[in-house]
Amino acid sequence: MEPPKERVKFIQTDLVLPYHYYAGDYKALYLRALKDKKILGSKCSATGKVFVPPLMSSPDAHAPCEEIVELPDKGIVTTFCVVNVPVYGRDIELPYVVASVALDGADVSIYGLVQECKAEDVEMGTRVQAVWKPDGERQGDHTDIKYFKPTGEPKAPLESFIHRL
Amino acid sequence: MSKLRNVAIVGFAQAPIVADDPHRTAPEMLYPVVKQALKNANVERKDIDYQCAGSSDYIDGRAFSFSQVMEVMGAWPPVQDSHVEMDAIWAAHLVWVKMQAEECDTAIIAGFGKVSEGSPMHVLNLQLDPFYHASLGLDHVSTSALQASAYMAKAGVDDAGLAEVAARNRAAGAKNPDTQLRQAVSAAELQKTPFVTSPLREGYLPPIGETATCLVLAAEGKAEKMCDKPVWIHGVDHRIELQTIGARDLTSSASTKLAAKNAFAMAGVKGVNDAQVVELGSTTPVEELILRDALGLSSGLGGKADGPVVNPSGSPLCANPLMNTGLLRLAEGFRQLSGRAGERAVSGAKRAVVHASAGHCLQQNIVWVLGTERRWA
Amino acid sequence: MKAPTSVEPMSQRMTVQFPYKRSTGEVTGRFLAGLKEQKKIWGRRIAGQGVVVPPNSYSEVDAKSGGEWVEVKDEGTITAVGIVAKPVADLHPSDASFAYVLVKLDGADTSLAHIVKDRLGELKVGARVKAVWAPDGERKGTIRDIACFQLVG
Amino acid sequence: MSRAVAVVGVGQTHHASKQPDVNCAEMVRIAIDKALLDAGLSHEDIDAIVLGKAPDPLEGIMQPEQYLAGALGAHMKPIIRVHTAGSVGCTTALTAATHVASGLYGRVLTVAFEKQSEGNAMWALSPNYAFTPPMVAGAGGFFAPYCRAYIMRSGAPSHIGAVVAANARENAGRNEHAHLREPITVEDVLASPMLWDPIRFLETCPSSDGAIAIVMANEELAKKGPRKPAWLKAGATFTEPMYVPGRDQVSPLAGRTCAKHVYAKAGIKDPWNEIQVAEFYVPFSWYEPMWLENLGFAPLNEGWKVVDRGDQKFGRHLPVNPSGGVLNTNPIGASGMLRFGEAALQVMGRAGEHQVPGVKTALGHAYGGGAQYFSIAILSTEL
Repeated sequence: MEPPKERVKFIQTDLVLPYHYYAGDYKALYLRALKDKKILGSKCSATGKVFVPPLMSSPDAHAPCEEIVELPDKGIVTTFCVVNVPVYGRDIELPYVVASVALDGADVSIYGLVQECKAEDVEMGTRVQAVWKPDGERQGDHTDIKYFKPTGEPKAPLESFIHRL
Repeated sequence: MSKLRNVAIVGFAQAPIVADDPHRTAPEMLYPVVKQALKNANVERKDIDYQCAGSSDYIDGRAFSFSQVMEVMGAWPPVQDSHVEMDAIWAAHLVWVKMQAEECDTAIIAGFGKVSEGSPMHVLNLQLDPFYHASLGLDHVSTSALQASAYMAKAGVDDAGLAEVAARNRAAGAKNPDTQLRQAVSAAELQKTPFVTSPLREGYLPPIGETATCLVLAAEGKAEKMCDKPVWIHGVDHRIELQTIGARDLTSSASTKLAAKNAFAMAGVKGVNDAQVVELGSTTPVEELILRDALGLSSGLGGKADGPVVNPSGSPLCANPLMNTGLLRLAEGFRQLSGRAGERAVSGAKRAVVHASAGHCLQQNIVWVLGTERRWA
Repeated sequence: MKAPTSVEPMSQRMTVQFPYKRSTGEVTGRFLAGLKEQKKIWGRRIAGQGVVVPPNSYSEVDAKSGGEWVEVKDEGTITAVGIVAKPVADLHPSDASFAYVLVKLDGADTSLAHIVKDRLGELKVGARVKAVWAPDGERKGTIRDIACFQLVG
Repeated sequence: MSRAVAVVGVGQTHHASKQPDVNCAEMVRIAIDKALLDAGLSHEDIDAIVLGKAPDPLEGIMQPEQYLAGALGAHMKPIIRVHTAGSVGCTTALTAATHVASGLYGRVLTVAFEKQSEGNAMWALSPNYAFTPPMVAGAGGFFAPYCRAYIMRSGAPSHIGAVVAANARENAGRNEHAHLREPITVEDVLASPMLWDPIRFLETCPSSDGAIAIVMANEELAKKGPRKPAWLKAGATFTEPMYVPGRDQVSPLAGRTCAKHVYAKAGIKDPWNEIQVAEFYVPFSWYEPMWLENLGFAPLNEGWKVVDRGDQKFGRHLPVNPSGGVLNTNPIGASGMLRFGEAALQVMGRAGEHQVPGVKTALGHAYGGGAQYFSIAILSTEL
């Protein structure tokens, strides 16, 4: 005798894992400041380079970043991607632009959506400014900056940002 | 054993082991630790040839968790690097192998795990075979309890025996400023704590805790310049067993026995009694008893303390920061042999045997022999 | 501004939820079909390991393939037992206190992990237990097609 | 490297979007059985095992070396598990090589796999992390901006990506193990949907289930084997952090440093003329010209010219990815080891229909993370 020839082909498992994440002090400070329309970075004690969101230490100099600085909400699109693929849990009309934005005075870029323009109007070097959620609606989290929009200023020259994508 | 390269532990640092650190992320916990370990080893980051970390994505609750810590390890300009999805003591072993292959002379080993952010019960269930064991909801406490019951039935050890082992470790932990539970508790008190999964009581299990650790290893020629008392690796081996807990003899640890036999042969020692200190990665009293047996130590039950001092750190029963627990055992060996063990120092310690474990019911085991003198002339 | 030393912690709870559809393969798939269709427990006789329950398509001892099907009894002896005092949500298979057991089924050389829900106080190594099957129509082809084990007598 | 290391056996599964007939353990065992057979060895001959794969959430099994210990033949042996993002497969192979080079282990089995069809890679790899804006949109969304920057700074014409994709598919047609083998034309690629501009659908790697196993041995044992081994001349892994001011994400310094390091160890001065075949990790077609530059096969900003001339095609000066590469077969954790293994097969003269004639030296390469983790191996016919 033997077990049935026709096997059970699959088992279905649904993993449910509870997590409770901490932002850490640097990130908490950064996120809470967004509520006041402030973008904070941290400055490396060895090189003076500015990281946004603020890092506790600089990856290049391996030195502490002991000073918090405020950055303007304007910058340059250093590079970008036009997304035509729907992503689970994200309801933005396709296509949309996700850009690396180098804020003025920052030495690394942040991610942001670029809207209020056609995707084909976004270029490497386009100057953009943050569009914030209105007063009273900002919660102190990433969604406080809704997206970036072009400022209409002249495009930044490639050599000014090609090494801070 | 043919001649190997003399490699030493020359520095170590750790973050305080706490139930949770709400102020810092894993890389933020690690940054000062890496800096301190380098300082302790009198070395600049640029003089380190290689780095290797040990951590787990599931512990941290994010895929590629290890890549976050590249930001804090001083990896610029780019460095030679690797990562094992294991307790960092296996990263230390990989580095030691790398040194034997003469691929590096100095290295830092980092361990981290934001244990408080997840639920170890849920997470460690995922280590088990998905068809027959994980789907029953088995967690690490329950599998340890199964092992404990089998051992107690076979060896005739009772609840009081477990309490005695746990109390001994808690008393040792009280003298260790770097562990998490630092209060001695009597066996009688521990026996009053409630069962989590019987026969294991709350008092017989480690607390949930987290830390970050960094160990510095160096080969002969460089090690002496980095540490006043380098602690030399005399022998090491690790072995895994099949996983299915119902298909193994849970009451003994064959893989520890084999790893110890090989490590002892490499070290040129007869057995565990050639050491003055033994540090075990036991997360339950029963694991300690099984490991004692596997290494050839007496049970120590009934207050009979002969042979080497076992678990002067207080063992993982006083702190079990996952992914670091093993590396902390190696650190204890280093601290004991290099005069850095403070109040809990075992006097005259010249040789230590260090053990660490991974998986359910001691599935995977590593055994090290450390000494104050170079092993190979 | 100086860098933060200790600000009000910011935290977020999140449940990470992923579905997996796992292929069983020939041996595990037929073992599970045996539970579901036949209410029978099948082991594999493997050189060097005896009759292994639950079975794999390989020996965990020496990695060799092969073996032959052997039916074992749905009754056996407890080789290990742990009683979970307070079950954990989204993990454990019972809301009330229950026991995990390893059972060496009659005819098998290894022990099967499973659960017992009743008479927890009487459980001990050496006690005899028998499988309680999930009712017809409710067996889905998983190890939980054996609903639990219960003490014999 | 202190002691010589040889590849003495290679085995891989067929790769497909789903392997529903086998479970994870059995899929891995297919590759292992083939590798052992290839080496004329059995499990008893293996001293240690090194396992690699990408994140555990892909299969929902934590530290799977524990579950798989028995299936891998690891019972009572040493095993370790490497995880270095996309580079992991190649790094795992090099870790096994280190074990042999140490003199501690005579023969080491190394294995890499992914069975991503059991979960959902898109979910597992781009979850919503707390306190972080959601990751762009999978790996394609992450790397597309760097491809755009490459095009901008090199002045590469827009058809280059499509040429790479069509050529890779033609190559995959000669590889019986490849996942995607149906021929496609440059026109097909250009007509395929733009997913993450500038990356089109047919310029994107698939999701595959698959595994590869390799047996390595020391010199003495390798020479006893039934076949001519492939000797590992050099191998290294280099990594860099993500947030380095001025970091060049298009041609990362870690990749350049790693290449320089292994060429120096292997005594290679002119990779373009001294290496006869290369297997790069190209998950999106633009990375082929990018890596040609990063690895020193072409001057900066001129990698695309190699593609435009067709010098990287099968039968030409330096065939790149004659196996069809990651663009046509991508079991994530195994993809890097496939590059290593394919390079070894080319050196052994046993790559079958996609064998490049007269290979003496071959390069295997993988990268991962945010183009941060690099792993390169040089294999040779000569000890």
